[in-house]
Amino acid sequence: MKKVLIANRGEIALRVIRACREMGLATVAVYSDVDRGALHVLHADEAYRLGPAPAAESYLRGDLILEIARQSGADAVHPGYGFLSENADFAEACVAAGVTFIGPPASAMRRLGSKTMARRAADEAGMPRVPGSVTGLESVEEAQQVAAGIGYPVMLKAAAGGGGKGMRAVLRPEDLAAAYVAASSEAERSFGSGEVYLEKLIERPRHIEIQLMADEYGGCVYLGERECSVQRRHQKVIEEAPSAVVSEELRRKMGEAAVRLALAAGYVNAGTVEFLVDEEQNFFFLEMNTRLQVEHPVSEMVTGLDLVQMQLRVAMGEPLQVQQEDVRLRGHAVECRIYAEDPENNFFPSPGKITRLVQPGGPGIREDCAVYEGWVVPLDYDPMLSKLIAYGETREVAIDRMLRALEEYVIRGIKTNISLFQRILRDEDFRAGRIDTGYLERLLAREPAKLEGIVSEDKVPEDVVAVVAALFAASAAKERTSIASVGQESRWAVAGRREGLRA
Amino acid sequence: MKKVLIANRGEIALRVIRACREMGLATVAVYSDVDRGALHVLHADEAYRLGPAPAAESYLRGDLILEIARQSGADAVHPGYGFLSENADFAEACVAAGVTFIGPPASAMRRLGSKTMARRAADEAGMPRVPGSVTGLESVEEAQQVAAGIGYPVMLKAAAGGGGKGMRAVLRPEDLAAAYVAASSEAERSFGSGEVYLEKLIERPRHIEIQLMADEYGGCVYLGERECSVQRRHQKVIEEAPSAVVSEELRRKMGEAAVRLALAAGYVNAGTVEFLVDEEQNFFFLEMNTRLQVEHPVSEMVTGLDLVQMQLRVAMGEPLQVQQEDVRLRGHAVECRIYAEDPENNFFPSPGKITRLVQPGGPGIREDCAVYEGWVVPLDYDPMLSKLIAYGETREVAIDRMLRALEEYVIRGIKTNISLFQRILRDEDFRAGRIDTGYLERLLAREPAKLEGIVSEDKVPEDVVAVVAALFAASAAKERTSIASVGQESRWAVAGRREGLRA
Amino acid sequence: MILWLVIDGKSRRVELPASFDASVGGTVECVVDGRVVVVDACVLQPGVMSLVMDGRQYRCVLDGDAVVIGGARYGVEVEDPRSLQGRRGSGVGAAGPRAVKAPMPGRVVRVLVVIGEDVTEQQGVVVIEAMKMQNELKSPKAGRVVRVAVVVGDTVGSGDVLVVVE
Amino acid sequence: MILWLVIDGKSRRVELPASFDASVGGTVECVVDGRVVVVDACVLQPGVMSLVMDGRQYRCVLDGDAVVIGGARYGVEVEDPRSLQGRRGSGVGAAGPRAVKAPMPGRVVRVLVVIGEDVTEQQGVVVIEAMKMQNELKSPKAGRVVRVAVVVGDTVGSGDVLVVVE
Repeated sequence: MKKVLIANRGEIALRVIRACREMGLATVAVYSDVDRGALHVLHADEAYRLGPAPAAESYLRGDLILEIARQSGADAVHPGYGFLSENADFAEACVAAGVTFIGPPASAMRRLGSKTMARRAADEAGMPRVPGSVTGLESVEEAQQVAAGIGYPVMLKAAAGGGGKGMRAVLRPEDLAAAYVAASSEAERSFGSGEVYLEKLIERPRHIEIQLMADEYGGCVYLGERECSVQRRHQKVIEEAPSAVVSEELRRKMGEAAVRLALAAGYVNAGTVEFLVDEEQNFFFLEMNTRLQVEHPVSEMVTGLDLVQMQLRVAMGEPLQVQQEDVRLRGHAVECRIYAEDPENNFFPSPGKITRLVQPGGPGIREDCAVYEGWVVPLDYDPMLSKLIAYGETREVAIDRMLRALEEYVIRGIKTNISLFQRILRDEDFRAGRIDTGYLERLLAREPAKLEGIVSEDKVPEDVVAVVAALFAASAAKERTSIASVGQESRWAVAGRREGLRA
Repeated sequence: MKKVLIANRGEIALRVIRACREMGLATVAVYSDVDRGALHVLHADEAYRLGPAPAAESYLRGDLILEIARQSGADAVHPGYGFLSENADFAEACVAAGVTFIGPPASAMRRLGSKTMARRAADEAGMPRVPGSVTGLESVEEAQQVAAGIGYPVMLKAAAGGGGKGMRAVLRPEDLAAAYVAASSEAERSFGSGEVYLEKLIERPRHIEIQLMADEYGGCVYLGERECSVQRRHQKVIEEAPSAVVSEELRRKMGEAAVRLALAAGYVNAGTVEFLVDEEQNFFFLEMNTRLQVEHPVSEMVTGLDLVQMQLRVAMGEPLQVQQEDVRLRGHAVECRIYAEDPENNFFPSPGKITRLVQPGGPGIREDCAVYEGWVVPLDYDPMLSKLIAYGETREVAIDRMLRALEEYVIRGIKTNISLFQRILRDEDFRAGRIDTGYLERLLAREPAKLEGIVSEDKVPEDVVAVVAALFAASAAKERTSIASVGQESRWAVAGRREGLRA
Repeated sequence: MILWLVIDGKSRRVELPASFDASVGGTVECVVDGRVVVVDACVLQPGVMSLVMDGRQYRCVLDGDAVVIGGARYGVEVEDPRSLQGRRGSGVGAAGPRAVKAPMPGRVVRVLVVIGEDVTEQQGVVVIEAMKMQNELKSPKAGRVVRVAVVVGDTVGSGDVLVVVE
Repeated sequence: MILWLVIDGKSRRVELPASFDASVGGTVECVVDGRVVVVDACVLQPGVMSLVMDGRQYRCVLDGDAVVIGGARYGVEVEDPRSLQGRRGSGVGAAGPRAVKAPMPGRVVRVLVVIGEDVTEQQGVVVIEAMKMQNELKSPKAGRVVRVAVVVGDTVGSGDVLVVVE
């Protein structure tokens, strides 16, 4: 392997490019029209245009990507996460084109990609899973039968699903028929397959997942767990490693079960087995993600390993250099997904130009960021700007360090969810580890949200606020040449200048 | 302890402020006139002016600092490194003023601060040291006697010394008399004391030091070693942990010897015992630094501990929460001291305005930085802009990661020594760990220095360079409004505009 | 220079010395609602300032129509007396025409109504998408669509008018 | 626009289309020493550019009188034919007056000579200090000091004349 094409964008593309550079591998970036000035392009050795902004015309064009790999002489493709990363056909097409796909073989991806197939694989591997069906439901009647067997409440889920689509919680038998039709048609619309299955609804579950790494020779290690229970609309918001509630014993049990599943499916490279854990610390197989995940850095911080470098070495055909007993967890890491969205206005997306960017730093802080001052965040892709990761000796140190870093962070020109993190990280329940997948929605539903998390201990005197506002307004008025560069402040500037005439 | 005054500036002041913030302690910054806009001021809860730029009128004014502590209600002072950090009188004055000095007691500082006294303390603690005198030499005759006893070559050193001043290597007996006079008078000029002693010259020694942390209750742990053999003019340039040559056994021996010395001297808080290690892995006590050191982050990376938070807790009277057996080293860390100096022009200092700053990030990178785009680096203090630290599973990974980060780093407007690090980190001897305190001077003496380290593998085609230069020049010419902001480029802009008239 | 500001709903009057260059900073005596306040302001970058008052240090960042001080955000309006008049008169009742505006920047993925169509209150009229989030915008009232300002594929900014219902 | 450049000692002629705005970037056909070269330039920030040529991507940063491309630094001069004349004539022999200039910015800590004093070659004349580094500057020739341009405590910039020896 000499040259790697990174079939992705944003922070993960830059993450992979950095790993390649550190290992002496040449890199090829691809970009859509709105990403010509993106950081992943700036850091690559070569760069090629894919097409217009929409992903379907650019980052999802496997055919174009393989053509660019051929043209540039890239002998491997890293898919990152999202886009083509879980597309078995693309993985197959890579192999057919003589290009290494840095990820699992297409066969393992297919076997574990469908949720119903994965549930059967979990049964074969002797892994506990949520009770329910392991094949698609043929009819409402079958659904009623299965539900009666396991008992209400139950959850309907799309077999091909993800991101919360095609999912319905059903609390009473009389609601099942309508929910079945709704979930199935939503699944059909979203994934092109109406197949749904049914499982018992776990109450107040924690989302805990095991990171795996497997080589081509049957070597497979688990690299501890991550807890991702802080979710909004089934999307992870904060991740941490280790979990506040997983004992050494539980970790070993979950880890060994995950390894069994991977080995049974012929899995190779990085993968994650997701579990639900109930209040009695029972764990249930949820699904397997057959790719690198967004939240992999927290595992890197506590294991001291570099998962992307490991992925590259496995894809080169090297055996794992780490045995299970070499994996030693140390300290605690927390990750915040910094998004361009407005937590004070329905979490509406906030694409646009970043007019000021001051990033945090110092001890225990890592940032995987793909934006810069002057960058225009496109409206065509997911709103992630950056991943901020804090490490500390204990969970408390990591949380307080993250709060310190968030306070240092300045992103201007667009809205971000930084204040949401400040709220969560200061919340007593979060700090005590009392979280489950419904935690964040409950927190957000709580009343006077605004001040609770955002204001620091000391209130700023009103006069200070007034003087600061006046100085900024006066500055905008005087610095006529800088109006263009401060963008949004122009309204102030205009008003300030008018005042200036009277002063 | 509620409020900490940080009696320092630059990255270490910011480092301490961050630790205080993470622990919920209020912070008081002090600043000289040229530092009003410095980052350590921006991140503090309170800030007070000390005086004009020269250190003697600002950061060395212990009286003013204690007055500010009183006025602001600060109940502790962190001295950082340099300035007042090793001033026993200041430590004593703090105690007298009822303010906690975050560092060792004045008595321990005095006992270990003079090199001759420290050498006697080392003898008492049964610690190997370089053969030679343990008291100041009274005369040339005494020097000749001692030198004859231990054998040439020998080294003359100032008892109160530091930074290479008052030091002379003497290879032959006939040179001793002149060297004695020179060293003694240089020591008198630099430190106000002409006391010199003499020790055997260790050939090709490595500089390896042990980090200690001691509490008030006789608890003392060693936190592994750091190797700082890459030096220029007796100043450390690159530090790393662990050393490439220290075995588990040697680490234990050096660590235990260092702990004995600290306990014997009644030492409390963070300290470092410096050793020379010869080619046969014999180690010799060199001196003890009774403060936090510049290079402490590499120890933090490999131990997972936060030394400043530990310092604060010890100063609060808490016992150490870490026992020796809890200290587990993992991975490798390298630190580069990014200086405002020009490696291509005699390492002349390069103060001035930073017109563009692009900092590296991503996995394994930590930066302790106290500058920003627009900051004017003052000419009054040491030239350190930032400490860049890279962590990796192995020494090789850490080095390659540092190279990647240095490539990402852009500092414009002033000169920096980034290219020097690229040269060292690509040098075969450094990569193989074949370093000693003379290594860097030998590397710098080697011929066509310029290209060896700086150019990446692929040569940039000449046409690309020409086009890039033309585009920047044309851009400067067209963007008349931005001329002011690009500063140094004005010459280009003027020339470009003239050309523009003809085009 | 005299500035009239509205900060989190409260009106303030701040007077700065005419000779003071706020883009550079320095020690300055201001008059806030008649009280004299002495501060030391230091501008680090445009829009980033360190303010010291009575020893307390505040890190201040300008963010659009707000200032962020020590992590807390304060909405600020610079009042222009001449514009107040207009603002007061701009309230419209349910009776007049009502516009459906984009609540976020985005791309129009569906237009669900045509000109002349009758719509009910809360009926979806346009779907816009940004960053993989779709948003169905609804009519604020029952009435007739008198204007459709966008077509599928258009990029719209926050606040742009999409449809007008009368 | 035609630019004459000297890059690491070698003269180059680059022609850019008059309509091309280099501060914005885009795909552009340039003529370099008579050869047509097509590049795609993207300006990220003033002085920071991504250039793609034949698929190769170059991260380019303007740094004073140099450009840094992929870690390598290239000294660049923009030639102005009118100024060349002057430059050729500016060489001075050991016979004329010679200036001692500051090799770095700093503060004058000692002035070791007075006007009218005779000095030898390599005799120290001024000591300047910056960032804790002291530098004794020496006379380039034997002669008489005809000018002392600084006093102790002065701040000087790199290249400033300190003393002139004739």
